[in-house]
Amino acid sequence: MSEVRELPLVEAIKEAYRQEMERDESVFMVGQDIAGGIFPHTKGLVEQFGTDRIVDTPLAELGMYGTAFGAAMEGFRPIVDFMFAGFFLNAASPILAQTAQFRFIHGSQMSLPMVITGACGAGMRLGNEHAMLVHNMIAQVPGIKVCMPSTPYDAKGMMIAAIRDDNPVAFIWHLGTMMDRGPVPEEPYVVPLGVADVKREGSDVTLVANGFQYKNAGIVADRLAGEISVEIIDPRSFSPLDIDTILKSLEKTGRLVVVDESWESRSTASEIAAQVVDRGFDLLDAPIRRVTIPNMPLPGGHMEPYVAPNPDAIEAAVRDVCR
Amino acid sequence: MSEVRELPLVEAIKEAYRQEMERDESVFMVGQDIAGGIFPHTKGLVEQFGTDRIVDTPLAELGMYGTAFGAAMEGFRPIVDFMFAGFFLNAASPILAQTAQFRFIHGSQMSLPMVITGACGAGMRLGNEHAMLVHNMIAQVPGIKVCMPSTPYDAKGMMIAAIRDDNPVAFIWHLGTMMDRGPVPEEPYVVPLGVADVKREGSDVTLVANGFQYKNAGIVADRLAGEISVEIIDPRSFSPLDIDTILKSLEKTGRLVVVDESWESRSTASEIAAQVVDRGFDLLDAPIRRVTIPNMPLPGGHMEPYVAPNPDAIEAAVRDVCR
Amino acid sequence: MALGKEQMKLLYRNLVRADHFDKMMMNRIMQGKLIGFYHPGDGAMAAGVGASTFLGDDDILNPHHRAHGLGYAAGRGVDIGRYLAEHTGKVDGCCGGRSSFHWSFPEKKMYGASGFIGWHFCPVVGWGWASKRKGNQMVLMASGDGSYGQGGAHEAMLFAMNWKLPIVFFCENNGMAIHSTISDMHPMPDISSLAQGYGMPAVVIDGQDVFAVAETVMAARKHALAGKGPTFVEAKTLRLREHDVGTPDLARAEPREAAYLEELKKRDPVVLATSRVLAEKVLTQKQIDKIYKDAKAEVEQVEKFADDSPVAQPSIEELLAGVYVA
Amino acid sequence: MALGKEQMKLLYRNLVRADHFDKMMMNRIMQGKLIGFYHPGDGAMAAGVGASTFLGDDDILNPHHRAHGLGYAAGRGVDIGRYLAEHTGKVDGCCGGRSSFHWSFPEKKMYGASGFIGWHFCPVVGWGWASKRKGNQMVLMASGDGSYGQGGAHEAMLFAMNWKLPIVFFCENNGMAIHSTISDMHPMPDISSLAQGYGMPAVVIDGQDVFAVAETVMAARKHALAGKGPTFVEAKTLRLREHDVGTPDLARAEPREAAYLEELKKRDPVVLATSRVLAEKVLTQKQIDKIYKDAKAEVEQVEKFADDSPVAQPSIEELLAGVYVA
Ligand SMILES: Cc1ncc(C[n+]2csc(CCOP(=O)(O)OP(=O)(O)O)c2C)c(N)n1
Ligand SMILES: Cc1ncc(C[n+]2csc(CCOP(=O)(O)OP(=O)(O)O)c2C)c(N)n1
Ligand SMILES: [Mg+2]
Ligand SMILES: [Mg+2]
Repeated sequence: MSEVRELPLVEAIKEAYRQEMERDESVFMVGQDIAGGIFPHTKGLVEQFGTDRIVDTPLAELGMYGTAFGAAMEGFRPIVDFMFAGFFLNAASPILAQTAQFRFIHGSQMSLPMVITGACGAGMRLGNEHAMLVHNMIAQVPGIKVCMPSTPYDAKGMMIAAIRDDNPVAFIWHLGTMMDRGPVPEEPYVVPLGVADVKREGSDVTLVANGFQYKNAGIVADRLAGEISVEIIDPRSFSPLDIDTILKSLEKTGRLVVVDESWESRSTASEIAAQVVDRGFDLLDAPIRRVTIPNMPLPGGHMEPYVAPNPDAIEAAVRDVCR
Repeated sequence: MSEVRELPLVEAIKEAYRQEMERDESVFMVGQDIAGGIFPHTKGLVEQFGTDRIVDTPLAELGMYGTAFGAAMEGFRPIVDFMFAGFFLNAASPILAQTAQFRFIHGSQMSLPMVITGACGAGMRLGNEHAMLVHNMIAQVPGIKVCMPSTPYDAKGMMIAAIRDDNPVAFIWHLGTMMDRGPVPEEPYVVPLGVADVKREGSDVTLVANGFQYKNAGIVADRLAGEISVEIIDPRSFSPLDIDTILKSLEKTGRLVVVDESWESRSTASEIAAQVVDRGFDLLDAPIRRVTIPNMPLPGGHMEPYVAPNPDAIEAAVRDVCR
Repeated sequence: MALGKEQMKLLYRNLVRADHFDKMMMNRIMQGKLIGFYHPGDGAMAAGVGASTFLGDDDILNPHHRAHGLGYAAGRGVDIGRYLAEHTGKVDGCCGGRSSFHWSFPEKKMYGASGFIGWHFCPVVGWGWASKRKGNQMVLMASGDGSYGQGGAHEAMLFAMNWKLPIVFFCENNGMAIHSTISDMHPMPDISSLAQGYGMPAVVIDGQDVFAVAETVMAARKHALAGKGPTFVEAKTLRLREHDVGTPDLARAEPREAAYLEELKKRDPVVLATSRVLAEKVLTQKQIDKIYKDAKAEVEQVEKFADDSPVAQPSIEELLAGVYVA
Repeated sequence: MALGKEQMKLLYRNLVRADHFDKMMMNRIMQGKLIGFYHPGDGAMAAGVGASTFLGDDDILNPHHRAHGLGYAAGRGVDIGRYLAEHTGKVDGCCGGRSSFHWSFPEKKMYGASGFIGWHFCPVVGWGWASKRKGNQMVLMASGDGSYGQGGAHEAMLFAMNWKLPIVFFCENNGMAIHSTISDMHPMPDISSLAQGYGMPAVVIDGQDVFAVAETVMAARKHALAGKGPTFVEAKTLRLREHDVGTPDLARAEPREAAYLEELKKRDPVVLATSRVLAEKVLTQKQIDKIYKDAKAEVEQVEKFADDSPVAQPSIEELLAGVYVA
């Protein structure tokens, strides 16, 4: 095997944009200040693709989203960047009501091939609005696929999958992983959406985590090595959710902890727990613990580190189910 | 005990409006066409309270919601009516981001006493947008209380509780219960938010349901009478969720079915299942079944009756956990 | 842009057809033979017909919600049988019977509908953007006076003017939004005053005059296709009946006055158009009678088609398979 | 409304103070002594000071996000120590250290902030509605040119004009929104052209002239309190530096030109105000020196207060108790 280049996650995303825009004329990006760039993921693209395909809009999320939504009906394949993922709320109505149901309600005649993206995650100490992971808000509503990568490899492959998908796909990425480096093949490749990944094998407990929390899960697995054998599953997609991979792991471990950087209420952690107790009741040897943001807006200041999921909280939950 | 008047649920809500507006000058209503009235719940109020307190707005949900949101900071107690609850999505950003976090993020100095309301529910055969129960979208986000009544008695008492609450409260009501009649005391009274109600005692299985689905639960309990003894719990509030009452019931029954007229994904049904498997693992004798709308936009036409939760689906789930 | 005789004939025919379709829907909803609701277009069918009849095949057409877009459907040559079958939940409905009123004919570039009034101000930006990129098509964006309350209307007009998108904002101003009167809801006499904020050209016309509407929209279309950007066309029209059939007809909380409604009836667009085609000898009375006969026959055929079509009740599995593209 | 000498002195003092506060924040963010980000107001502090200094105590004041509202905070007499303590996550912060930049002083009727630009167009309607009901107060709604892209701006202006609400829409037009230039984002030379759509009176003024700003806003306030409705005040200003400290200073994708920025510097509002107060003998150089000395001392005291305050790290339980009113 030839040696594989390492790239930061944010550059892996950019490479996906670049290669897909080279491959397919109908792909374009729309957002605010993406030509200049806010995060590095769009920097420099305008030089190659021009302002016809790297489209900056006024400060108006409905119009910005609409550029993508309408163009997708006309045969384009837009990527719409909300800068901070939470800003999607300014276009929540066309996203959660119109986009999600558009195909289905109109008799499944049309498709809306588009990617909805934005950065998020605790770490900037600015509080809820900038940190919000919006995956659960979108995954609640059927009709839009939702995913978040944990590694640069997955970031590139999932973004390419998202761009090529004929469905609307919300692809969020965590600022706490932005500069994480990892091997990324140069040629285009696809990491299929809706497929979880067993990122670390183990036999005592199944630990589900992704994005920045995937790193925290790894820290905990290291800490517990020799004592408790932790299997780490990265769901990668939230919708569709690959519950089979989790159930399979539970056949071995019988114990489950789910980390979700979101409020506990109606989270992916809750959804996984509900599906497992429905379909895998007999596999369970212990309660399922969820490690999430408690039901409060994430505060900024010096409170982020202990309010958001963190290694100590994850470790406590793992120990708890393994008692 | 003196005989108690019967009222349709929608009139019970109106009586709550009327009595609270008589009691407290700071209470007012804002919405679209509420002076003329879309559903009967506001009809006639403008004659008594005038256009200063029954405020019709242009067709613009941000401005309409803003009338309430801003007035609440200035010492008023607004009730903002979205007509169909799903239209709240046009103001999702100020509701889910700003309203929900306003108190907390600003140091818990202020309160936002306001009621967010709207009608919803399958039955009109118009599809997703008009039928959507939005309780799970709002209850996902901490900072807003969320509830829905199942009976006229609860409707009046919970609306009065919502108006008097110093927090933002989303009070949705199901069109399929609009004309349901039941006893409603004339004097003002409060049904506390966040408290579930054991509406029917039973010993074999705990069936959680509310709104229109509470009626379906009753149909199923009747059907199964003599065979399976069904305990029906009406959660009444979705946030805060009274899980203790459900756990207590499970001590007796060991079996749980949750009906939720919403998509399965990240629903109240999922959240209850997750909390129960976390806190009541040892109480469970069987998997927890969720009866919801499958993960698709609710279609209109002739498909509503079998796609939305219905007695047959509920009965099947109950039988299934009681096998 | 003066209309030729053949154009006037076509407009007249489409107006009569649209009027018949609207009456068919009113009858059916009252007979319980329609799903959900119907928002009658009675007395106000000229605007949609005039705006849509001469669009190009590649133009994108977003119909107004009133009369569930029937004026536009008639002008566009949509299959009204499949339209009605959709409104009755039948397998031959244009959306397989699952949409109720959310009808759509993507092959006609009428992409769909929504129960959220003003929703279209979002995709219209992309429709306009794509049309500009393609170069030979434009967008006719129809909606009511009420819809211009929505914030999205501002964003759409801003983007359209900023990027000089080929869009005609076509507003059917009937002075009402459910029970609200426009004078209570908008501070200026014309909705199109909003266009001034963006320097967008605006025209106010009589929406009861199907010929005037067609002429104005075609001029605005030419302007758009020439790369000169959007135009706001405000067609003043009226609402003869209640907002949706069976609900009270109020202005705020009071019933609208019968005398006032009688006044409105004098502006019936079919009557106006008939006098004109007769006066200008575009059509003879005999030809007009034939047009009426044909329209009646078309309604009968449409109803038979829809009524004969089986009720659509696909399985949950079939439905689930329609949520995502596989 | 001509300003008296005492009013000019106060404006001048507040301008110097605000300018010192802004520089303090820039220094601190560069030294890593501030949480998160800081959007410098350098060269553009006059607008906020001018707009806020003479408001009534009951007026509601929504500050612009730039300079994190410091011009408005200075004009309003907000405790800058608690402001800074909030920006550094300390227990004496005005929000208990949990808000970062979302500062709020409800007792000063500055209700709060949001990271969603344009969010305030929603509550402003209610602030205006409540102010009208109460009768003796108005709303100063400050924000940037960029924020007027938001659909909510339309709804707010529509409601305000429709209901004749006592609101001043105060727009600090610095011609930029992050890397976007206003000429790319707005089709008209002035943002306030939008007001025409509603028939709302609009004024364009030099936002570098603290005295002109104060005069104009006070006139608009009087208009509002007289029940005559909203006014749009557009204060033309500038941005000397990058959008937020430490990020590149671009126009679209290109660095802004140094020569252009040098030109902008000539319009420094403190320099302009100083010449005027000296020329009109409102203040002597000695008095000005004293004002500078006081401002410097205030900054030192503010920093000491914030730095001495302990880091805020309440328990999860304490935090949870703050989500809802019990
Ligand atoms: C977002 C949203 N808000 C409110 C409604 C309720 N509603 C349906 S039609 C209508 C009035 C529309 O008025 P206009 O746009 O003038 O069209 P008209 O009915 O007068 O033809 C309203 C308020 C809705 N369907 N969607
Ligand atoms: C809803 C939303 N969209 C985008 C942003 C990112 N953003 C932060 S400041 C800003 C520019 C604001 O421009 P303007 O209102 O003119 O104020 P200025 O910064 O020029 O003073 C943008 C786009 C945001 N914070 N919120
Ligand atoms: Mg209308
Ligand atoms: Mg600006």
